[in-house]
Amino acid sequence: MTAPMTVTDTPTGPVNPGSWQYRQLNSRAPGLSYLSDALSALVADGHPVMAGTADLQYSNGLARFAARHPDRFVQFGISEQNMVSAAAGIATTGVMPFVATFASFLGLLCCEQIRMDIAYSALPVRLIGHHAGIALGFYGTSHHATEDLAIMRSIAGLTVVNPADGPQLAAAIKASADHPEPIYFRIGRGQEPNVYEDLPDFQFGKAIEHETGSDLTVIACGTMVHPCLEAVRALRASGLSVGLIDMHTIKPLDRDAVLAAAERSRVILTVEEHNILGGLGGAVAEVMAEAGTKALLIRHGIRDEYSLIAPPTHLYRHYQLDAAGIETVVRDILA
Amino acid sequence: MTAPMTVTDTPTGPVNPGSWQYRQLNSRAPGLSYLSDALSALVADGHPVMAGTADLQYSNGLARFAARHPDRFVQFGISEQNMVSAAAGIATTGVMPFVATFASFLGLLCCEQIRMDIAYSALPVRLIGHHAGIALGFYGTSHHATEDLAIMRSIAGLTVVNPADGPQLAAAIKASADHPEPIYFRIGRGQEPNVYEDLPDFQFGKAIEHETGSDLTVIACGTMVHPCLEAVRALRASGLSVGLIDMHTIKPLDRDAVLAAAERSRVILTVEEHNILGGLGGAVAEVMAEAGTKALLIRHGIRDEYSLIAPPTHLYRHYQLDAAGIETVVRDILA
Amino acid sequence: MPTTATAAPAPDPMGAERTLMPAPLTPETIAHLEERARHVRLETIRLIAIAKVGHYSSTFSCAELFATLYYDAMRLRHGEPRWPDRDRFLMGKGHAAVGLYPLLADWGFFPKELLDGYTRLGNPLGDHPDMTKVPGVDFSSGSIGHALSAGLGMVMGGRMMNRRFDVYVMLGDGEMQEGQVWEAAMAAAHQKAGNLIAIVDRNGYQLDGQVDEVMGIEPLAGKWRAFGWEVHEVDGHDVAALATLFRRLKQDRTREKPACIIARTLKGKGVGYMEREAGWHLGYLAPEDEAAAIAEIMGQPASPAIPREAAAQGDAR
Amino acid sequence: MPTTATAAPAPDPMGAERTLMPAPLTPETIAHLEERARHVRLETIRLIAIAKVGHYSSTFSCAELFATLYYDAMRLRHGEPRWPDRDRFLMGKGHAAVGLYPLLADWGFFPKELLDGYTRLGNPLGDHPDMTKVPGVDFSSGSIGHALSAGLGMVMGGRMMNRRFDVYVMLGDGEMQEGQVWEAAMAAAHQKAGNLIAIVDRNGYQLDGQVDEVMGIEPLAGKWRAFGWEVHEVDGHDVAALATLFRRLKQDRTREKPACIIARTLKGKGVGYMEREAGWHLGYLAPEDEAAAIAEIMGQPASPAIPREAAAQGDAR
Ligand SMILES: Cc1ncc(C[n+]2csc(CCOP(=O)(O)OP(=O)(O)O)c2C)c(N)n1
Ligand SMILES: Cc1ncc(C[n+]2csc(CCOP(=O)(O)OP(=O)(O)O)c2C)c(N)n1
Ligand SMILES: [Mg+2]
Ligand SMILES: [Mg+2]
Repeated sequence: MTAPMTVTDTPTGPVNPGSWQYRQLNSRAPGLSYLSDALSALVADGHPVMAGTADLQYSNGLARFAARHPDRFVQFGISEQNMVSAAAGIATTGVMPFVATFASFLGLLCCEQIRMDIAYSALPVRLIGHHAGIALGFYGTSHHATEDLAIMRSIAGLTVVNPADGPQLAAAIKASADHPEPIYFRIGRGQEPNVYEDLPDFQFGKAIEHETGSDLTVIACGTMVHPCLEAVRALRASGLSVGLIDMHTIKPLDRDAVLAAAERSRVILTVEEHNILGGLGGAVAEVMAEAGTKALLIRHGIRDEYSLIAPPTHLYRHYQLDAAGIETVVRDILA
Repeated sequence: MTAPMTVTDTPTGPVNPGSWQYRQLNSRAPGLSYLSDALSALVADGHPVMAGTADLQYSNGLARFAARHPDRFVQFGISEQNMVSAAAGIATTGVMPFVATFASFLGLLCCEQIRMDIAYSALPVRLIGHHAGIALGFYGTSHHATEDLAIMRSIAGLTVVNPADGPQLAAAIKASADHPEPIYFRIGRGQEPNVYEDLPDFQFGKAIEHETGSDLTVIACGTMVHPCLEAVRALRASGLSVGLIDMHTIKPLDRDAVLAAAERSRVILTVEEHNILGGLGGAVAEVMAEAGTKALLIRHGIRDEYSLIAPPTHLYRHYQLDAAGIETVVRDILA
Repeated sequence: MPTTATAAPAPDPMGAERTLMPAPLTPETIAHLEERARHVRLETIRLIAIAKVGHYSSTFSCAELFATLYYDAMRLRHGEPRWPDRDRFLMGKGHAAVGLYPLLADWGFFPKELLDGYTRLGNPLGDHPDMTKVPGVDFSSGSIGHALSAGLGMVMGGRMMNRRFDVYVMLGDGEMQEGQVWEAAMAAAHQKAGNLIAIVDRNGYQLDGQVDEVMGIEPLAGKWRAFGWEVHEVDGHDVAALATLFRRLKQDRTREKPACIIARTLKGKGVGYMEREAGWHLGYLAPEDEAAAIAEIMGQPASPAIPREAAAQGDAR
Repeated sequence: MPTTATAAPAPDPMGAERTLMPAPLTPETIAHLEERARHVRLETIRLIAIAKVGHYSSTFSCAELFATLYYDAMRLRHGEPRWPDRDRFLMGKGHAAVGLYPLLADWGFFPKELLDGYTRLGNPLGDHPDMTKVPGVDFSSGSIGHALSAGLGMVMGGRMMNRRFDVYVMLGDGEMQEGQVWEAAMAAAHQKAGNLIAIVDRNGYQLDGQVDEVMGIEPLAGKWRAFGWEVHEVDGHDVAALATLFRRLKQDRTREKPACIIARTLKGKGVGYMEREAGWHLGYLAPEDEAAAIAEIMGQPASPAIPREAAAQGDAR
């Protein structure tokens, strides 16, 4: 038996500061702290919170929560479906479980457990799908989640939230303490620049209007809010009347915000790190088509294909999902 | 050990013809034969077909195929995910596998395996999700599938087909021999009245127009085509100009058919045995909102809720998904 | 809350929970449990007659398990389905719920009249148990394979809330083929969930036939042991053996390993041809055949039913 | 097809498949396999330097497995990645693919130049192997737990097509926690998939730490046996032991049971601190540290790297 006898957490190897290993991810992705800190805040407020993950505590930063509240942390190993059904069982005892794993495994691999054991059973479980979209770059399709919004949205009784950044996630988690429905939180990789200051206002189902415009309104969610904000600023600076809505809650969708924007602007452009089918674009399309709005819808995102692999920033550039790309898309539309 | 020593397939018990057991399902649900017979026809034409199921060979009628081609049939037991990934492995060897189970388990429980191993891997697996929608009546939500169209539609590279009846399923299976993409077939419970004669024309992605009308066009799929046909006949007989399209292929959607109907009619009414979010209604909404059609969309189906339980026909009546209910829905819209 | 009379004495009339120090297993208790198992079978037949299709044989194989759990092993409070310290019961094989409902009604968790509307529109009682609709159902099921995970979650939640209750999870033998069961089994052992008790209804059959032929699961005890569980094998129709085992497990508060009971049963137990015909997993008995089955369950010699015209087409569709 | 020179002799220059009657395991073969394992480690370091993040330690633990499979055990044809009778190789632990790519290039399945663009936009080589993009990859992976099912499917398809090949599936020890693995294990035994060979890289660690602490999987051999498999335990860094075992399994054409090899390995094998630090599942080595690691792998005494300014921020993001 050749298994190592002593293994340590303390770096003994590389001394070059450019080198790093997995356990140092938290410091490399500052956005990762918001999840753990928001949960700790709930604990401090006396909420019966429990957190769990499936062998990804450094990727989602829950290692931080686990260190603080070892009695409230459960490690499920690589068995996501067991984790989700167990979270449902946990919730029946009056505990409010938060379980986190990559969005591809949570939203797709556990889709049926989420529907049956959580959404249908109406248990107040909070699901955290992180590294959603194409944030895992060259890890490839297995680690991409460009279907999860469509999938989670099709499930009745589930609230679906896609915060733009860490502060908004923290605010949503805080607000979730009184939210009766189970929630799917879709988040990024913790390296997104912040859009909001600490603990902004958050109301489930109430979109945030950043700018209004008559030429076009961008409706964005999640990681796309920041680049959209940059793009919209540039477009407005060049004289175009372009609005921006942060549609953090995909379900229930803020119909009023959509209809008001469609009343005001000639074009609605949805921007999401997701397939343009069935997700934010799909949800907005349903509202617009049923209301018979005059505005035209254009959906921007992953065009019903599998992403190439590359470092994430390269992919965002390639798919025009960075500020420059989004700006180009808008200019092309308005040209 | 009290396990029975001899167990037989031959009924020895009840003699009353009103009594029946599971193995007699095929004769009670005549629509069940189409699947097996269509696969046998492929075998006869020399196609390297293999069929498999997960402990449901009587529910989907594959028992019939298994009896004829025992060497081409695989029983996976109650392990749907293993079945789907194994089907992908089978397909890599040049075999064309058809695997069948309840739509709730195929489309939801195996969602991630379908995306990764089949759709992304572009392997010519055919997935048969049967008893879709609320066809399993009082078996309840676990056995209902009102999300599968939305889920399967969000997966790139997958063709999604919802045949109206056995003959159309058979025609689609026949056509699938030359179809390069993996396919998700969504079918009913084998008790639907037939809409079509034997082996009608079938083209993936090409909708079938039954009637045209200027007041309203119904776009229906799957089990809903038959009651819609009845309703439309009654509506037309009473002087209303109502059209009907059988949108058997949900993906790729026949955009031209949708746009032509939206050009022609004031209202488009989608009718599906599915959540009105993300499925047929969602797909049609995306086309209409992006094209900026003048027609108004109305979606009919399960309204983002979990169905009550009851015998299926009672549920169809309750949810206005039978001919009378659909007729009422249309009349209310046009009133 | 209406309490329509039944043959059985109402459980715990004082509404007190069961004591942890069990009374000796008297012949009266045994007779009572046997009577309750018969009650499960008879009610199953009665309710399926309403639904016009159902899982007779899956329910018959676990009738003694239901009876022993609900009238001897479990700590419950009459009329208090949500008592936080109650023992929990979950069914991986949710399709046997038709046999559970009469017991829940008996415990005063819901009015007995609800049984009469089994599977009818608006009634909460369906083929599978639904916790959002039926008081006393601790967890919903229908998708085979989730229950052990959910039961483990209850253990973990109970731990955090400082509550001590036992969690019983009844699984089908076909269910052993679902991978999630083994995820949960591994996790339960890892978590030292000593108050989690899995019961495998080893009736030898699943939907498509004999388990060993469909997808062999033996050596079953070996699998559970290799996954870190304590395993007990028992005749699942012997209420005395079952009650003794459940009592023993309940009294052992030092156990760290979760316990798996492999209950050897007959699928269809009580109705001869169901025990012998694989197809009876799902079916319907027309009234004459139903009467004969009832007679057989009541211990009367089974008189072969006389062929008759088909009963009116059922209303199961 | 360009064939840039490597230190290793090109395999099977005649393009012929391996013979089933193995040559004796000579010291030269052993030395060759060891050299190939070193090659895997060195290429892993080289490629991760391009990606700026990667799974060093997961790949180091199975370097000898890769080498023995691809240069001794498997029946392949040079330059013919789609030869229908080839042996198949699947990875449940797809995140070690960085060590596989150099071998596939060596077999002439794709131009070696592709390696230089590892993980760059437009290049087919990513952290996980992708059958739609990379010739020689028999199945895509990345979602842990699917591979054994897919491998079983290949066995079944091969049977129907009357082809006889062996299917090797390399699994992580953390992967044992995924239920689908046990579904596939049960099914493979039931199907008597004697030509299916699972290899568990028992390196003792997964992402969050020690497997035994995260979610214990022992007794692992007991689990596989209880699921109907023949189990072999072996030192996963001993190429002679590995080659002998693989040859023995290949020659045994009467086996009905699928075979599971539990390969005891060190996660990070070859670089001392990676063997000792749990965090190295994922990471990046700046150039100086990289040079020290290479030296250590080449058997040179590891000279402690001198602290330096941070290397330019990588381009992994
Ligand atoms: C995930 C899932 N797959 C398939 C089914 C359909 N199904 C219902 S009962 C059954 C057989 C169950 O056999 P077993 O577990 O042995 O239970 P028994 O009725 O014999 O006690 C199947 C396959 C289901 N309910 N859930
Ligand atoms: C289904 C799934 N869940 C989670 C992950 C993320 N993940 C990647 S590697 C890994 C740990 C793997 O550990 P092990 O199987 O022991 O492989 P090793 O690298 O140690 O060989 C995890 C959890 C994944 N790829 N797939
Ligand atoms: Mg059984
Ligand atoms: Mg490992």
